[in-house]
Amino acid sequence: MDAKAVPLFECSGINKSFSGTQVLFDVGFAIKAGEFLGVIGENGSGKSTTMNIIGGILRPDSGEMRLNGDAYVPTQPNDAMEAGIGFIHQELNIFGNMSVADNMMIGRYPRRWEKLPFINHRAKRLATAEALKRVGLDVSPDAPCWSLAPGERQLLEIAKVVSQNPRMIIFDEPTTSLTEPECRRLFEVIADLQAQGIGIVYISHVLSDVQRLSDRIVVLRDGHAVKSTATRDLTRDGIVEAMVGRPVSQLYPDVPPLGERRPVIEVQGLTQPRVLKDVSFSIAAGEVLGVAGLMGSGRSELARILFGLDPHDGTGTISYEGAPFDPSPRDCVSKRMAFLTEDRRHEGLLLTQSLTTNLELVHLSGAGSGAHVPVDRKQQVSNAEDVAHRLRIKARDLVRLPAKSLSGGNQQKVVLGKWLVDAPRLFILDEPTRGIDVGAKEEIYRVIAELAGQGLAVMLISSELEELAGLSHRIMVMSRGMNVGVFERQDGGFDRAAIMARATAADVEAA
Amino acid sequence: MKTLTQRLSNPRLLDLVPVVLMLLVAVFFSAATDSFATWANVKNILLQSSHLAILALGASLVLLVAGVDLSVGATMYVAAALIGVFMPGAPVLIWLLAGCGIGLVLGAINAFFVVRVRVAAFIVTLSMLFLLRGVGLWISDTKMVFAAPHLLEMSRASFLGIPVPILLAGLSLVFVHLLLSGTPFGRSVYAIGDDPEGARRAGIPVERVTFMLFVLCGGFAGLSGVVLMSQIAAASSTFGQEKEFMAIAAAVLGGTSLFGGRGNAFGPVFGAILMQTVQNGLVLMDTDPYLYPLITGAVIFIVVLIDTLRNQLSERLGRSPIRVEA
Amino acid sequence: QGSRTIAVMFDSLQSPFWISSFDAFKAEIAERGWTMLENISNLDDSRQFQQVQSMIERGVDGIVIVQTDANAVIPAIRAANAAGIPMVHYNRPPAESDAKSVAVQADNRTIMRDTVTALVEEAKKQGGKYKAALLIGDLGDQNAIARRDGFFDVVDQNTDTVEVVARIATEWNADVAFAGLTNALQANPDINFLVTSSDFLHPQIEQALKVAGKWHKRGEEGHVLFAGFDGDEGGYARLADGYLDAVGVQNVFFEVDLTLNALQDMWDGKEVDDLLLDPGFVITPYNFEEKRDEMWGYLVWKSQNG
Amino acid sequence: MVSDTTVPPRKQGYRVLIARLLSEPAFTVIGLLVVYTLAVTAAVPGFLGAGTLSAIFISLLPLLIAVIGQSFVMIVAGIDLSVTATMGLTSVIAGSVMTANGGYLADSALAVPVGIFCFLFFGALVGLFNGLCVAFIRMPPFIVTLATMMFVSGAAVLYSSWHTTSVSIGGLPSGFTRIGYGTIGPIAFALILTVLVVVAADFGLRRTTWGRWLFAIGNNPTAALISGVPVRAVQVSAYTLCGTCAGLSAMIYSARLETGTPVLSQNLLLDIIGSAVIGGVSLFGGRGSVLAAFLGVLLLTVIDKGMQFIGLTLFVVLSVKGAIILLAAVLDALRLRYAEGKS
Ligand SMILES: Nc1ncnc2c1ncn2[C@@H]1O[C@H](COP(=O)(O)OP(=O)(O)OP(=O)(O)O)[C@@H](O)[C@H]1O
Ligand SMILES: Nc1ncnc2c1ncn2[C@@H]1O[C@H](COP(=O)(O)OP(=O)(O)OP(=O)(O)O)[C@@H](O)[C@H]1O
Ligand SMILES: [Mg+2]
Ligand SMILES: [Mg+2]
Repeated sequence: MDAKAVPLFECSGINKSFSGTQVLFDVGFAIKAGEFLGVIGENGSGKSTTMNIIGGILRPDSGEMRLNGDAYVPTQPNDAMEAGIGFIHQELNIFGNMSVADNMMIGRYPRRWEKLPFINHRAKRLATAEALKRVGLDVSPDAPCWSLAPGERQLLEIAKVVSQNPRMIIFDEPTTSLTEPECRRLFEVIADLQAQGIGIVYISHVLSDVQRLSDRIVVLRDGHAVKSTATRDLTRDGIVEAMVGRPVSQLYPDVPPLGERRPVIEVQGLTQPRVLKDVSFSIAAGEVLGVAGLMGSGRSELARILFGLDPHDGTGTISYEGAPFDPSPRDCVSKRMAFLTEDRRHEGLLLTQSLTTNLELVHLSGAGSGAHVPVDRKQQVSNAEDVAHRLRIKARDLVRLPAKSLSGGNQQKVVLGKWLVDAPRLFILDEPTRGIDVGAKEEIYRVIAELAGQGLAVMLISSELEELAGLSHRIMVMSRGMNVGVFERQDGGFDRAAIMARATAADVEAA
Repeated sequence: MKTLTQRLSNPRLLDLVPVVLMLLVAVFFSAATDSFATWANVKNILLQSSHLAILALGASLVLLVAGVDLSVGATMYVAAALIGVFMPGAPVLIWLLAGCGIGLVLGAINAFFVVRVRVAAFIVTLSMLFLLRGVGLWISDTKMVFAAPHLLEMSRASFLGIPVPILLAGLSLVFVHLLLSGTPFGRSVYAIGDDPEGARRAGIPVERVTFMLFVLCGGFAGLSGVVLMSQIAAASSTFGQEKEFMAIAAAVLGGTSLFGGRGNAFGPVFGAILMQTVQNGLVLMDTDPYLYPLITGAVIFIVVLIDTLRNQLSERLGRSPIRVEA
Repeated sequence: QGSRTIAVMFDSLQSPFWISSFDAFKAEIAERGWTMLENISNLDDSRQFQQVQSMIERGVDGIVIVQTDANAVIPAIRAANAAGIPMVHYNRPPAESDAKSVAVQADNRTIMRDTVTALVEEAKKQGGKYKAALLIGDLGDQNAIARRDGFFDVVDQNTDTVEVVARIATEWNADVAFAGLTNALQANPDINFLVTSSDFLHPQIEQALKVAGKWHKRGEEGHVLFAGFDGDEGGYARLADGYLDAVGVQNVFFEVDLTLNALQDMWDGKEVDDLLLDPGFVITPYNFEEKRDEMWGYLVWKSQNG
Repeated sequence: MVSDTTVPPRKQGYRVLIARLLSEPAFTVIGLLVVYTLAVTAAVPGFLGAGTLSAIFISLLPLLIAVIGQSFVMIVAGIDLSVTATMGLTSVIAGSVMTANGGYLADSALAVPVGIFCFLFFGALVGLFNGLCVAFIRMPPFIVTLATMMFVSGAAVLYSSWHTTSVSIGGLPSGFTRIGYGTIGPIAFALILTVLVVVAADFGLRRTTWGRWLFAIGNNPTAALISGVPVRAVQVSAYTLCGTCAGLSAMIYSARLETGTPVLSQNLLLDIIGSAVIGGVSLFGGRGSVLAAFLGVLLLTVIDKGMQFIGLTLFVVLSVKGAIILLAAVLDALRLRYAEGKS
């Protein structure tokens, strides 16, 4: 047989159940050396589960896998790595308490002496620096990882896998915490890898990326591989329909026109040493203010200060609904401010609690609530059902299932949902659609637009310019902790090139 | 060039705070009594803290993966009682090895339940605390078990000019330090402590490493039991009681986190010495014995208070700033 | 007489004194053909009270108790009174109350006073000024408190001979005692007058004195005047070897006999005094020969050493 | 017995029932209780009598109160090692107020009310201190309360040494000691008190917003903070309540012993934490209930009582106790695994 005909990797008939519920049904696909295979599907359709099986983290109930034609049965993550399959996980594997070099080399330290288990720290640092250079990440090998920004962590993780010279690499939503320039850098790296004959499995909810880069696309729906086709034979609408099971013609809803400007929040000259400098803006009722900027431009910090999560001991004033306001999370909640955090696992969810418990929390802490107030269980369950229905949260049981059993996208909907039980007046959304499928994205966009239409003020932080442009009335650009410009919607759109230029310009100047 | 304030706000500088504290305590006692700041007394403090230092080193290994071992005190007792009853005449080296060995076995029992059966470490070691104390009483028939004369001589002897108990504590320190900072095993301990799930995904044999840590903790407890017995000549029915809390306190005083992932080999030794220094100073000053627990409690409180504030500060300073000023 | 069941309730078996007492009870009760149920409260007042209740529910015929606390034992006595079960306190009397029970006691304070007096007299005989250290027991234990007070009763009267430079809290804990004494010897290398509140600390004291180079027999240069309390086998051995100068002895066998006789008398309906005293005695090298047969530690020592 | 083949639906129902039982955390503890009780009864037939059972029940009340207090703290992912020290401190302070032997309020009508107030107040005070340190300074609870334990227990011994030449303070007024075993009508006073605590705690935990907040904080303090939960205040409340419960528990113990003593239940710490954990209160926060506390306390008390009944030697008592706690934990781990595999 011709060696070329044997695929680099191939799996077929993979079934997997979690405590009685089947989530994968006869999943199979193949990938050739140097091929870029896009894997897409709704949240919870089984993408990560499939990849976890390939990566040796989960065992399939049945099914077989072949690597270069040989049977491949990984029983632990190391087996996958040794067989040449690299895996960049959806949830990052960065240990914040260790240095960059330790994170990079853990599990395969260079030894000082052949026979003795002692680490050669010098070789470790050198190898790390080498690997970092390959992905263009400019941090010291000795830097502690807790000081890295999310994007830097993601790049570190990629550098780690790439440096192990695998034959195939699985990327599970690698761009969720990367900004444009970093994404471009990543794609260059991937192209480079492809050219070396490495197979790429790439999971993403950013369909445009997948469409642009992939050779072939596998679509998963409810645990079935419903499509596996060459990319050039697919249209965007076709992909979306295969994924969601219905056509999604218009991703972004119409932006409702703004009536009379009644500011909900006004920020004047907000300055916080080392974080923010002289930031002023206001958001009116019914307005969506997009906030654009590069990683580390201070957008999240701004949001956290507005919500009282980070200290504000600098200068500047915040006024909310006409009155000066010194924010603390509790005040914010009782004044109907809402905040969707960037980091849902660590700051958003009660992972081991039920969805109802998660969804009722804000309501129980909001205005008119106190420690002594009895909880009306029935009311809470019906509220939760309401929200779950509105956001189309896919869950078998709202009362008993813990939040951690949901897929990433559905988890995000739960975090969003808890703020919707009581109608908020100002909603700060920090990367609300990170890691969320198109179907769900469309739903979240619809909800945002709907709420804005009802007079909610929205501050939307996003690294997807597309998204900002589709939803915002105005876009504020931030750079190095400053507001470097506000763009108005004109003729139904924004000048994206100008926004990008403004966001990067200050950095270039500084450099 | 860095400005002065930048240099001063270097978080690494803050790591010296515990040392400064120790110095303050030392300066206070030196001023208060003549006999504190003597070479003999320093040796004395080190001698008295050696068993606790060894114990705390073991305890901190387990703390590093967010575990806990409450059975170390009872392990000390069982090790001391077993050897004292069944092989009192054995040579010193055998005493030490047997102490370690018994500890390792008991540690392995803990490890089995924690890792294989997956029962919370707190509850496994809590029940082992009762169980082992019972076993120790059974072995010794509740009587005092005496250390053989040659063991006592060992505790008074020196090797290369270093008293043997201090030497043993020092060797333990070197061993743990090399293990934690110099070996892949040690580095994986930190990864597990930070995020066990992530460590598993990263291909670290989480179970095996955790198992080994509990075993090692037991081994250090056994060694500590022999060292203490060699110093105080006998093991009564309360031998090692409440040492588990002392060991954890020493580890935490030295900056080991109870939530895993943070700490090093020097911390627990430092903590043990600090605690012993306070006790020593109080006796030297002939303080009213009623005040001992009050002062010890207060000192632990203050050290932890300062350590907590220091951590918060260093976290704030260490967070890489957004470069507002270009 | 029919077989009797007796509950023997100790609060701990921390020192040889208690272990020997416990063993003596076991032996003596078996001798008399009775049955013994044992309960040890581990120094926990509430648990001891529950244990007494359990024993009452079990329907024992008599209770021997070493209470942790003189006041806290009173409800237990009342409960025993209510159930008509006689109760005898071994070695420690309860606090005063309307509850009826019998106590067997060695007068700790007096015995300690006599012991320290003997030591002070020895000091005066040898002349010079003395620097004293006292190893105090657990500050939560009434016997320890009584012995401490007995010590100070004497030294406070003899300040011209003895100056107390160290009070070492031992918490009845061997390693605390060892460290404390070592530290005290560090601070005051000239300590030459030492009293321990219990003989069970002798191994630690010997070790600490050896480390400090002060372990010398009577009559040798640098001998530390040294008194113990309890009269256990360790105390006997060191007295015999010439390291100790005085030991306050409580008489275990005598007290055990007193206790069980009291129970028997109460069953027989005889009147028994509320307080049965073990006068105790002080043994010194001067009365060693005549007194040692009364010292329980000697008997234990003899049985252990052939 | 009906054979399986004739009535398959019954068998189905039976299976479901077993699965249900196994998914219930109380299952292991209750199972062990039954087995242990039968075993002791086989050795000492009198054990299963109504007298013993009611004695067990009455004797576990103060422990239960202390464990409920500890549960609050454990639910917010904390731990309070200072409870027993607090119990000793409140006991001597209240004792020094009430005692007829030279108490501050000896023979005054105010003695008992003020004494009771002292139990609650100083209990709450120590709890408050712990809570403030944990919530506001963010010190690790384990070590803060360890330091508090040392300090407070030392202070208790010192304080009582000022008031008595012996160790403890006796001569407490009968109006107070009645709390221990007195009755109101046919019902023990301590029982009424405990039931009140149990009902209030259960209502608080399961039915009020405060209860939800506790669990939320135990699960994820940051998420709770962002959701508007007054995290610090709730943490402080948990510790303060724990201290108050310790005071209350000390009150019953002291009344029963008719004594104010600094070492009151000093060896009970591991029993308190152990009961909570055995019952199913998680050490890592976010899980716990009054029922769990009760079951844990019941198991430990019955174990103790059984061994007292048989009159076993100390080392057997300790070993058996350790072994049973371990067994309970192991069975529970196996049960969980089995239940997870089945559902
Ligand atoms: N450990 C687990 N236990 C139980 N159910 C699980 C587990 N892991 C995943 N699932 C379920 O399996 C299904 C597939 O999840 P998976 O994480 O593979 O989805 P996904 O396609 O990666 O979604 P997303 O795009 O949100 O990451 C979901 O319904 C999820 O709830
Ligand atoms: N280039 C950088 N230099 C220094 N620190 C940075 C840098 N980028 C990010 N950080 C740190 O990482 C964290 C993330 O920054 P922040 O979240 O405010 O940025 P952002 O504009 O919201 O971008 P994003 O949310 O996309 O990461 C901050 O704590 C910041 O201190
Ligand atoms: Mg996924
Ligand atoms: Mg951000």
